[in-house]
Amino acid sequence: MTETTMAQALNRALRDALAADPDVLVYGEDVGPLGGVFRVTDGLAAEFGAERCFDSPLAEAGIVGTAVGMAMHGGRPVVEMQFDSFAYPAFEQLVSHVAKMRNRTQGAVELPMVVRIPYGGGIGGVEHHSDSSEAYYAHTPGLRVVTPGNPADGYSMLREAIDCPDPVVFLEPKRRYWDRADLELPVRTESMDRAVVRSSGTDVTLIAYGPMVATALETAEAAREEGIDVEVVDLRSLSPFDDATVAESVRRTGRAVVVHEAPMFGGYGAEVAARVTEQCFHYLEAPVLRVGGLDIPYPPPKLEEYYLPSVDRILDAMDRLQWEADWFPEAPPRPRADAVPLPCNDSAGASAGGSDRSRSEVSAWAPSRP
Amino acid sequence: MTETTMAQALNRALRDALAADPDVLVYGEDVGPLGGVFRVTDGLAAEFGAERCFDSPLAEAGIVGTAVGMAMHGGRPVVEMQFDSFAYPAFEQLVSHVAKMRNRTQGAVELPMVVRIPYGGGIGGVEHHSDSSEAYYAHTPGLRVVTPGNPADGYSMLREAIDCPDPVVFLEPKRRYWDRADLELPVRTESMDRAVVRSSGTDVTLIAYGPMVATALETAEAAREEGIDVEVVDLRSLSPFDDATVAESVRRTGRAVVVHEAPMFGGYGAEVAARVTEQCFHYLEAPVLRVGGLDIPYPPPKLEEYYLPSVDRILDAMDRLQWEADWFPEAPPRPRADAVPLPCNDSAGASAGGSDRSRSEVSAWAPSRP
Amino acid sequence: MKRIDDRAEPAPAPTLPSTEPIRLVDRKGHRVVDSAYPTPDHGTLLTLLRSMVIGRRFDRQAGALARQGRLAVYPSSYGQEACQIGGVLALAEHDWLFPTYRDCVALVTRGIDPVDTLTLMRGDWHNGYDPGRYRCAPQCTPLATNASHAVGLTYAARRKGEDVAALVLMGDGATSEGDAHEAYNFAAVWNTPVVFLIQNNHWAISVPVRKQSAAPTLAHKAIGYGMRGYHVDGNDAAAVYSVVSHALGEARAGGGPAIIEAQTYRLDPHTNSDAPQRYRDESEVEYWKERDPVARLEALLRAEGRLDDAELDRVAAEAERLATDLRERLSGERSPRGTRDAGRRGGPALSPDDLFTHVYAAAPPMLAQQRQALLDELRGV
Amino acid sequence: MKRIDDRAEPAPAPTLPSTEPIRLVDRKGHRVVDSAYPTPDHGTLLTLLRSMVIGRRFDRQAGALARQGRLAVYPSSYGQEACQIGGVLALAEHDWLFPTYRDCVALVTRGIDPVDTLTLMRGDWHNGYDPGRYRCAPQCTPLATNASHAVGLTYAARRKGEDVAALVLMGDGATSEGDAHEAYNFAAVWNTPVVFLIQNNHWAISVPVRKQSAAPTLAHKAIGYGMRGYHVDGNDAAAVYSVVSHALGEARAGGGPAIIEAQTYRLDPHTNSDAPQRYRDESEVEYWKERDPVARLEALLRAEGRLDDAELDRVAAEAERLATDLRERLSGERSPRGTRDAGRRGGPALSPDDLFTHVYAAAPPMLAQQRQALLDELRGV
Ligand SMILES: Cc1ncc(C[n+]2csc(CCOP(=O)(O)OP(=O)(O)O)c2C)c(N)n1
Ligand SMILES: Cc1ncc(C[n+]2csc(CCOP(=O)(O)OP(=O)(O)O)c2C)c(N)n1
Ligand SMILES: [Mg+2]
Ligand SMILES: [Mg+2]
Repeated sequence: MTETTMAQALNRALRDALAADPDVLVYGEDVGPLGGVFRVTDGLAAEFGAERCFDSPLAEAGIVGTAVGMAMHGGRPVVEMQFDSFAYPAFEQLVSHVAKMRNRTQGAVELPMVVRIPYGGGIGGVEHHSDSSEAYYAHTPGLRVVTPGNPADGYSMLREAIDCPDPVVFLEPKRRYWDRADLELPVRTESMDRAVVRSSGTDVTLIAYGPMVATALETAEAAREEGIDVEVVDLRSLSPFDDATVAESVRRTGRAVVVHEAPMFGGYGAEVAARVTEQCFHYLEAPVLRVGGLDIPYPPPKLEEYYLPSVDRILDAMDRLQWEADWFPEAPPRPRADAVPLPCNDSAGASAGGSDRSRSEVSAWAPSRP
Repeated sequence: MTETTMAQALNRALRDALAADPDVLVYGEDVGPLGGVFRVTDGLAAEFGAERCFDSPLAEAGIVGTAVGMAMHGGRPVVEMQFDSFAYPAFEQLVSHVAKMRNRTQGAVELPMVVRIPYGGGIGGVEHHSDSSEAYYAHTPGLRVVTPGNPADGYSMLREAIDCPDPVVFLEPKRRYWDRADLELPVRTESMDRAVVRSSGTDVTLIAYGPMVATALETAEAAREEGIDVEVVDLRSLSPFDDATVAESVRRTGRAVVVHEAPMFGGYGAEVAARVTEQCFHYLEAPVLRVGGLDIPYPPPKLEEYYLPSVDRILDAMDRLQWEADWFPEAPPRPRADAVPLPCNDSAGASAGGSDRSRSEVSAWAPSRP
Repeated sequence: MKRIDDRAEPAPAPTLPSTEPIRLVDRKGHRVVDSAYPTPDHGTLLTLLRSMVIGRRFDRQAGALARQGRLAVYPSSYGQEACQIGGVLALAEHDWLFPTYRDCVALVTRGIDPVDTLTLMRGDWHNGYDPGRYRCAPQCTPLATNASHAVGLTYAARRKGEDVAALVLMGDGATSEGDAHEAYNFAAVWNTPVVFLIQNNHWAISVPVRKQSAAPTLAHKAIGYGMRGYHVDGNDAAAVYSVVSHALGEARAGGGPAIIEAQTYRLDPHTNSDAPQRYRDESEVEYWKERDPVARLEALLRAEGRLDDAELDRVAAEAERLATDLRERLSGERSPRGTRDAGRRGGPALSPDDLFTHVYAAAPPMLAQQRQALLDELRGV
Repeated sequence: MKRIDDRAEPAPAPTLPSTEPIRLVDRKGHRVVDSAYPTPDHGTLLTLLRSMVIGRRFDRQAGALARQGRLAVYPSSYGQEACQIGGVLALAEHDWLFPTYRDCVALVTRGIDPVDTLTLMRGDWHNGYDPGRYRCAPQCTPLATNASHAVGLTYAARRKGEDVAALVLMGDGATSEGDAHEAYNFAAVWNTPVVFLIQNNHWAISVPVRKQSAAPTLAHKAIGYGMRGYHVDGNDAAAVYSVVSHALGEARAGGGPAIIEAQTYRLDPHTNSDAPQRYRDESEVEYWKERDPVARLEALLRAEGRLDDAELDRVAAEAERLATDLRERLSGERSPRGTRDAGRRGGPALSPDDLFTHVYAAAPPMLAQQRQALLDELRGV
């Protein structure tokens, strides 16, 4: 076991994918000799040559558009958008082509391509370098949107995304690039479609993804000291959504908080809250609460600490989950897990992802695609 | 009183705004001699000259970008995106500049500009002509996002949007362009920030906006025949959201359904459901349900009827609102309006928009800006 | 100052296109001598003519179907046959074509079943043919957005050692989009074999080309990317064929991509729901009708004794058969205006079930549920 | 074929820029005769030199502050002073400047308080000056996106009868973006007085300009929009000043916008967190240091007896005062890495309250609530 950062794990995933499949191509702005501004493509140009990993002209719509063409003809392009906000020029390509090509052609043309986007704040970046843009993509049918929360998932999910026959928006939590884990690579973790319970608990389900998973785990520790037993669910796949794992947890705990960095209004947390409520209404002791970024443009570095969800804010939200039986005198405690559930999607996966808590299952990655 | 379509009301609003304020400019693709593909700018070029209403080069980012520049220097540009999907090339300008300029400059530069976008389906349009893109904009702090549901609001809200010192994404429900109302113009309806109760009822609150308001009203009629008394709330402003009016209604009825055309997953309805639940949890007899478009790319004309929310689907959702007291035996009926409310935003407006049901208040529009 | 900048050597000393378009056959059907571009041989000219006669008949039929409400919309090719057909016939079978909504005649010329070329316009589905089989991308509606697809596709093909060039069709209006620029630039920098054929039909719906560009010609853009630019008479099928062939040949040989502006004219309204009287004068249409691409080639071939009435009748009969076949096969069509006259139900080619099948490779649980709910709803469950 | 198309008459017969850049002063400080563009008079040359000395000192100081962690980031102007200063000094007071993140020296030259030019880089706020007061847009980070703002602004000014031209600064890399294309095109079609000054510093972070464009020069793009293109030695402040002045004059007179490519070089890393050794050779930097824009103008003025040590000392002292002032006024700064070392708290220039004030003209209830919640949180309520 060696200490591996998420950036290193992602780098290794790209390297292994390039080695495993000659159709994989990595390109974008500064991904060649420089190795990307976050060094995620470090060394790839040198190892695989400028034909396999290269700098393109500086134009994001062109990068995604050419990737569409490559994927139409047997390529497996993995392109990098340098920062979240700089993927916006490619929005039309993503929404009007990448998401729709398979459907448009009744499956005749598939687009196995990955658009890597470092996203989120917390690194002291100036304007336009800290957006959390996941809600824009997750609302677009035809795109898969995934985001790893730790180095092992960084490796495994990126390899899975590259192998996936659908286009994947792969959101990398940039403030976690330097997070370390003891890790032997290659590693294969749970399917990228699956949410995973990162820390089990009985009192409240804390739902997080990407950059907020570590914050959620920290919160769980702090809450434990206050006597609250928090279950942390790492969503991993934002679209499609793993209803089974999440609903199972919330029915058990009866309370839920969802947390993300993006502005709260119209954010991804709204979807989580709405669907969890719909599926678990009669198990809920309190409304599903959301902790998100403020509903303002992402602030400058010196003020970002006021914007970002913190352990304290998540604990505060938990405090508002109506723990006192008499807090709301007319409302008797809700029925718990033995109650009749609302009609709900239990088909998200054969195995209940919720019960599988192994952080990562070390197994060699099959070099060829499934 | 004369019969006026929404397209005519919008046209008249543009005409009156151009007449009232020499800084107002109308431009975009085909808005000049043709009068726009929906004829919303009909006659404006002839009346105000090619300096005030004109065709620009065919480039949406350029259209919105030049509008930013005009607004920076005293102009009040009103630009048209020809269809919803064709606004995507302008996404970066909208998110990274239009939404942020005032904040970036601490108020030194304001952008009084309107981006008109015909949106939604139901007109038999081929690919890319029927997207409901409101969730993308509503999640972007700094943008105002409004959408009229009837001709009177078409007129009044567009004039208000043009007068507004903030940039406004003005979403026009294109399938309602030809809807008629008996109307004397100019007309001033409720403030565009305010939601309005279009039809009062006691059993369930049906929350809709834009193209779905008429469908919601139809549903209310149909439900009444089945003995369900539906209150229809027309949101009008998607961002900011009028919490006061909506929460007041839902607390009264104890049930809510939100409906829109956009794909349901991550859609605007999620925000509505999440915040209504948060604010009205203990008043709710059932979870807030959503009726939306399917989570697929917008279908071709011959299949769109299967995609679009219909009166039947909304009635079906209402049926699932757990009307039978014994449907869920362990769960006793929730406390009603006399119960202690969750901490909730009651400050959305001084007057409870909910009590104001006048469809439109006929009053001359002051020609100069407030 | 020595340029330290080692920019890729620009393709053969770029010269500016002439403002007079390249022309091989004038509007009276006389040959024009141009030493740079050979006039195609008679066999090729006959093929061009035959394809144009068939293409025009197809287009007229599609227009009629649109007026009858059997198509959701139809953007006409009338007047632009030389561009579309001259361009498509210059392609090799293994090359790729990237058409727009405007280019149904190009699709027919590419060999796609006419009924399938109209799937998008019928409102049955977004695309009606297998792109891989015909090496023809789906018709593209968001302007200029498929141009970069062509660049990526030819890049991927070259990596596999395949000799694949691509022809991108685009309108004059589309050149204003940022996507056009990015595609031109990627093609030039990557030196991929793509020819961008701009059908300058003088209008982008109601907007005249002078409101799109102040350039001497649209082909003048080429030099700004370091590629070759050609300005051609787009109503001269021989010239379009010859110049596109030449450009494709250069591109294949590593000479880089090219922009070709073809001067042509849309004789019909933009689509069946357009109102051209609002923005253009009928005299302009008359002017261009005198420059008809079909009549011109017919005149030449007749004058040179390569075409007689009998042959023309044969071609016309073939075109008529295609039109009849199209009409008959679409006669069972219901109106595509699904929602607005939902009363007029009829069977669409695809079932509602198909809405869910190809959103992803495998439908995720949420979609499987929505499919089930819809099927239940339709069965009245 | 008569062109029915009545495209706007292109600006004075567009000719191609030469691949040799326009130069008025060579790297040894000798005058080069160019009949088309006058060399500025000695007074102007002295002003250019003074501004460059001050600009460079400012830039060196800002770089030092960045290395000390007092700025969140600093993109250096070192080596590009002639472009930024030659361009800005050619503007009239009522004209507008549209700078990028790269152009802090341009801002200082425009008369903005050096501390305020660094607000963005300090991480205090997104912009630190009143754009209207200095007629200087906020520094733009999303590449090429402010170019269309300049077009719209000058359009609006013309409608009001104001004589306002604009200078847009952009990098070589930015020219690849669709936004650059759209802005060039809108400017040309609308004939607005905008000059696009491309500082070709040969790198876009790690990407050399040959990977951005295969064009002979970036100025060759101009003709594709029907505008004038100029290719200038960007390390020759006299040439930049003269050509930008000329282009602005033409543009104001209705001659249309222009693209100017200025050949220069970024001597420093892209920003303080860049690693140039990964992508470029130190010898390239040396090559360009020999073409230093400041030394060149100093040599000329000395040789022509217009500059002596005393004057240079005075300018250097002024520059030093500016640097000292900047250093001192920023000495109270805490590290801008707010989150990563949140322990090191210090007072930001703005309070958290300010986060909510200017999102909209008036804070909607939801934001007012969030502001209150944050203030409560900070007061420990
Ligand atoms: C990105 C985008 N914006 C707007 C439209 C709407 N639209 C459809 S066709 C058209 C005009 C296109 O003109 P041109 O490129 O000259 O092609 P033509 O129709 O003349 O063949 C417009 C504006 C679109 N399809 N895509
Ligand atoms: C739209 C967009 N994409 C990517 C970036 C990230 N980025 C910042 S600077 C830069 C290089 C810009 O190069 P150039 O235009 O030559 O300007 P220079 O930095 O050399 O002055 C990149 C890719 C950005 N700021 N905006
Ligand atoms: Mg056209
Ligand atoms: Mg550069």
